[in-house]
Amino acid sequence: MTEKATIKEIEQELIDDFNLLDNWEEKYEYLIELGQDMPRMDPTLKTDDRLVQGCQSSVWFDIHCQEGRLLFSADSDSVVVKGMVAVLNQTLNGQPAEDVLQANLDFFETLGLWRHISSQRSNGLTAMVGHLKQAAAECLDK
Amino acid sequence: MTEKATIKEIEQELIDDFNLLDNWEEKYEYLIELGQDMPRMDPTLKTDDRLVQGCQSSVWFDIHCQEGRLLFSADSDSVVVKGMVAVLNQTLNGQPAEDVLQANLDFFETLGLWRHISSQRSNGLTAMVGHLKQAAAECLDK
Amino acid sequence: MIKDILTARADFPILSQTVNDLPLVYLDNAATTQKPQSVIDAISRYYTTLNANIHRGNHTLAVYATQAYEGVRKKVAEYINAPSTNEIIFTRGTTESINLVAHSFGEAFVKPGDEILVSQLEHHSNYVPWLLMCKKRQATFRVVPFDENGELNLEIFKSMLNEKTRLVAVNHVSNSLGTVNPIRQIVQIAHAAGVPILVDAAQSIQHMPHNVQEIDADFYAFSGHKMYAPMGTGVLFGKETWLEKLPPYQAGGEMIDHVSPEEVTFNILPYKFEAGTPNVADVIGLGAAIDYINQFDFADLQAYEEELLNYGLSLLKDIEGLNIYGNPTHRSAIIPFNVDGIQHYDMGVLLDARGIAVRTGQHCTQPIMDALHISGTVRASLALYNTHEDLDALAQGIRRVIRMIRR
Amino acid sequence: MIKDILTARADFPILSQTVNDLPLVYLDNAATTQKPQSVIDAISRYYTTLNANIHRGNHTLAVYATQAYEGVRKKVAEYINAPSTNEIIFTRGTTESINLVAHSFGEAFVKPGDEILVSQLEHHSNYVPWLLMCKKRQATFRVVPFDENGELNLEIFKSMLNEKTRLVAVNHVSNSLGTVNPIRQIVQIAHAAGVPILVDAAQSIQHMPHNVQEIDADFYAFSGHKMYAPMGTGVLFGKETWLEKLPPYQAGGEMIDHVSPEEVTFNILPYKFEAGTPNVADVIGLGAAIDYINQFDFADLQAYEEELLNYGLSLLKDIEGLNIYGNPTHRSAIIPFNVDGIQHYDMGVLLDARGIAVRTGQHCTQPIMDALHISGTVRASLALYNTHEDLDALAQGIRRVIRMIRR
Ligand SMILES: Cc1ncc(COP(=O)(O)O)c(C=O)c1O
Ligand SMILES: Cc1ncc(COP(=O)(O)O)c(C=O)c1O
Repeated sequence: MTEKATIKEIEQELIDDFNLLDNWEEKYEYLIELGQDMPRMDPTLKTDDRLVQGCQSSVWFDIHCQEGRLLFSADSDSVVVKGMVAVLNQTLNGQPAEDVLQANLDFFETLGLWRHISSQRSNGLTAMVGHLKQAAAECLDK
Repeated sequence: MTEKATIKEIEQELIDDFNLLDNWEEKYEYLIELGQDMPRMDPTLKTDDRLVQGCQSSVWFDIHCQEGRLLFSADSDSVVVKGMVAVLNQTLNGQPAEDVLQANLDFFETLGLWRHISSQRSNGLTAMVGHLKQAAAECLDK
Repeated sequence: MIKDILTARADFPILSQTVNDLPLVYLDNAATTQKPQSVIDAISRYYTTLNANIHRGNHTLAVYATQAYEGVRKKVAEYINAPSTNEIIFTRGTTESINLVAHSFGEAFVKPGDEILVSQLEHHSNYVPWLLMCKKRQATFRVVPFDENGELNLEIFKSMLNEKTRLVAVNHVSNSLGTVNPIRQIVQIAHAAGVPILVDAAQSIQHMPHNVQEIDADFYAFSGHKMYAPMGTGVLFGKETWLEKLPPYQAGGEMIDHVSPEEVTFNILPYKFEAGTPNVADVIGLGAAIDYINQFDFADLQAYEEELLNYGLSLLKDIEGLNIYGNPTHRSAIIPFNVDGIQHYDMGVLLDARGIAVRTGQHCTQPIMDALHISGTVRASLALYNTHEDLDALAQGIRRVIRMIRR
Repeated sequence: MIKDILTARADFPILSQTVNDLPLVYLDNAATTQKPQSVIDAISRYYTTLNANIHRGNHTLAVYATQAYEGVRKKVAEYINAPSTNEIIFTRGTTESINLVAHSFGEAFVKPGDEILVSQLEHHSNYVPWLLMCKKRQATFRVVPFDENGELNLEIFKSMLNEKTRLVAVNHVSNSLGTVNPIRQIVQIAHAAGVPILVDAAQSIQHMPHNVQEIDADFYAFSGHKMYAPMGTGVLFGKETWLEKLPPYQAGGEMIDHVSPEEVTFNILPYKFEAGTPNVADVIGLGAAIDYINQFDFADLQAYEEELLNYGLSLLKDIEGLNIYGNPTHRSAIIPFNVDGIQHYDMGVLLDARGIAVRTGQHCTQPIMDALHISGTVRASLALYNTHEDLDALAQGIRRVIRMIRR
């Protein structure tokens, strides 16, 4: 396994990137780009059992556990949510399950942008992060 | 029948009397006095069928119709209500049923004092006046 | 003096807010309207000078607060031309008004095998209470479909009425499509079949004059918060003859006349249906909102809003790939749309990044979404303070979002 | 920093009002409390900067308003030490909270022949809903009597519990006599018999710290307007295990998950029990009221109110012919009395002429009045902003009224 940056380090990079952008619209634009640049999910994996419950838009996660690390691919029919998925992909994909479990991800607050998704009842970000943390817990249990 | 003052005339007298008083407390005091000075109701007349519905305190009215005029005696276990009854007695007792029916009694508003009773749901003054007006209507129907 | 509608905007302090450092463009009025300063002040003034629990008190504050509260009942009765204040029940909102009728009407009149008719255009609040009541009472829940224009088919409606139909529930204006239903005609059809009708006026009460005697429906439900009044207020109008026949809904407080362990008797109308301490402050705010609306000429207001709606519709129709849902003969204040290949959710979030507030999703009308085979719409909805500029901003915003996503 | 209780009075703008040209002496706090400026401001600020319909919206105002609303849920949970925000349901008030449980608990768990136990000390709002539910379900409604001190007899209570008892409903503090019931003990007795219990905390929530985990009752109901918060707010706390088992009450709006003409599924807790547009503004006001109370040390506050109560009791006991009702071991904030030969109604009206606001009558507790064989009482009730001066004015006023009537 290559030397991966820690979750905190990647978070900081993302915060720095977003801080360069002048207004909300540019931030969203950048977020959408991140989503569009993310590796594609194998379309055959977009099955109902991989849908994350409680999201206003459809989000699919295919998650594996390998040598104590969480590996996943994901996609969404919403470009905004897909951008968020891309951020989760950058920060959490390939990280030790334990770190994923412990990550408090409050940098989402710092980005601000995310309030739309995170505050929604059992929705969006909260649901996705919850989903990933649960997988991380199961990964550790094995 | 003696020449009785009209309802309007008596109302004006009462307004003048009350206006002489400095504050609310004195007005109430005077009101209570009016009640205490009112001719007593025959206690045997205080039966349930003479109770006026919808008053917080008990009020009895014994009403007769004589030569087209309304005659009544009344009492209450509340000194405040009894004062009001006394005012009704002064203004309406012995008046032509037609006049009673037409009386709008808005001088009660002028006295101000009455708001406590008049504003209560189907209560106090409204109930008593309603009761008297109904008797007046029945008196006319005969 | 009649107030000029173009001066309205300045009366709503929130409209001068910025969102995301951009001026707020508020186009989510079907969800809730903003409040004029006079309504906000009425609440503050109440708590600063008048606050008391009402009806049973005989101290000065209680008496004045009672008078103010009952004064609003009169104001509401006048606003909708109800024959009597006994027919005006204060509730928390449309949803509660409808639940009250579903509960009490159901208890009194619905037996196994009976039928309740609702329309496919209903908000969940005028759909699910009837559905659940039908399940509970083994009655049949039947739905009158809408057609490709988003209109109810009155012939089908007529054919679905029969001797088992106990009640019809239908909205005046659909919160999702904006369809204005021909409510007088619908009431007449129901009444011709001897069936009482409840009208959900949540989306019409603020946009058109209401005359319940002319429309002649048996029950009307609406919310204060959608007519510039505070949250926590709503009205149920019911014909006195019906309300007299319905058993009470909630119990406790002023609605009770006499209690013993064996027996309860209830207060007269309208108190019979108002359990617990009423929301006096917000009801007084509702009174202030009605005063506010009454400053305008309703014909002016309707003309203004109609012109605004048509302006918005024409701007949006010019955008390539944008589909507006429904094509009713009369539409009120609501523009539901989607843009090809763009999730309604994305459109909402990205418009918000420009300070434009719209709503996205199902709008509590899943039966409509299912019928249209869509997961949701973007909905822009208007109020009397909206302007051409708001709609220009919307159209520009949509175009920008399309470019953002499509490039 | 802990706030000094003696500074509280200045925070309530209405208390500097005059009534009948005399300074207002507000002693009707058990009916409703006055509101501090911070609560009034919270409502205005909400409507001026934040107002939106919540939960389903994803524009900025809707998101922030949702956060503010859900933030208050958290605040309420902390205030009563509830384990989870899922256990906090916002209602209109105590009456609605109790009606909700009576309806949904009844539907799920009460069969013919079952028994419901309430106390004779209850407010109609915690009496009539159970009585009606019992009538509807052919269950038996049983009443635990109070003794000559105005206290519940726990031995009788214990003896009335049996295998048919489905639920106990009792208040923490009687609004009519001020009796503080030994609520932990009562809960333990009910639980020992395997019976769940609802506690009406309408008259305790503002006067003593609340720890629902310690008291361990299954349901708690209280009103915002009696705890310095706006009208139109209330809370139902229910243990999650119970709330999960209860069917929903009202239907419509956010409480719905999925609808078809055949089937409805409901949202998760706490939303399952919150139908229709919530009263966001007033809930935010409730949050401000909790913030207000939290500025004080609860032990200080209790000590202050207790001293005040005892001062008032001793002043009134000195008045000849004045009888105070009940003599409970613990009394809270409430002084119920009559003066020989003087109608409670007259006393109320004539005290009001001196600017003193008390309540007279049955206080929605007819079972108590019937047991005491009286038609009503005069009730003076305290809040944290009352002072010795208020009670001096009351005692002086009573003496004056006695002279006025008796001479
Ligand atoms: C047509 C219609 N009916 C009912 C409702 C429910 O109103 P409320 O949430 O105020 O109870 C709404 C608003 O959401 C509506 O638009
Ligand atoms: C003990 C008690 N229970 C219930 C209630 C009813 O509360 P609300 O009217 O706020 O619903 C009250 C207040 O009147 C009360 O004092």
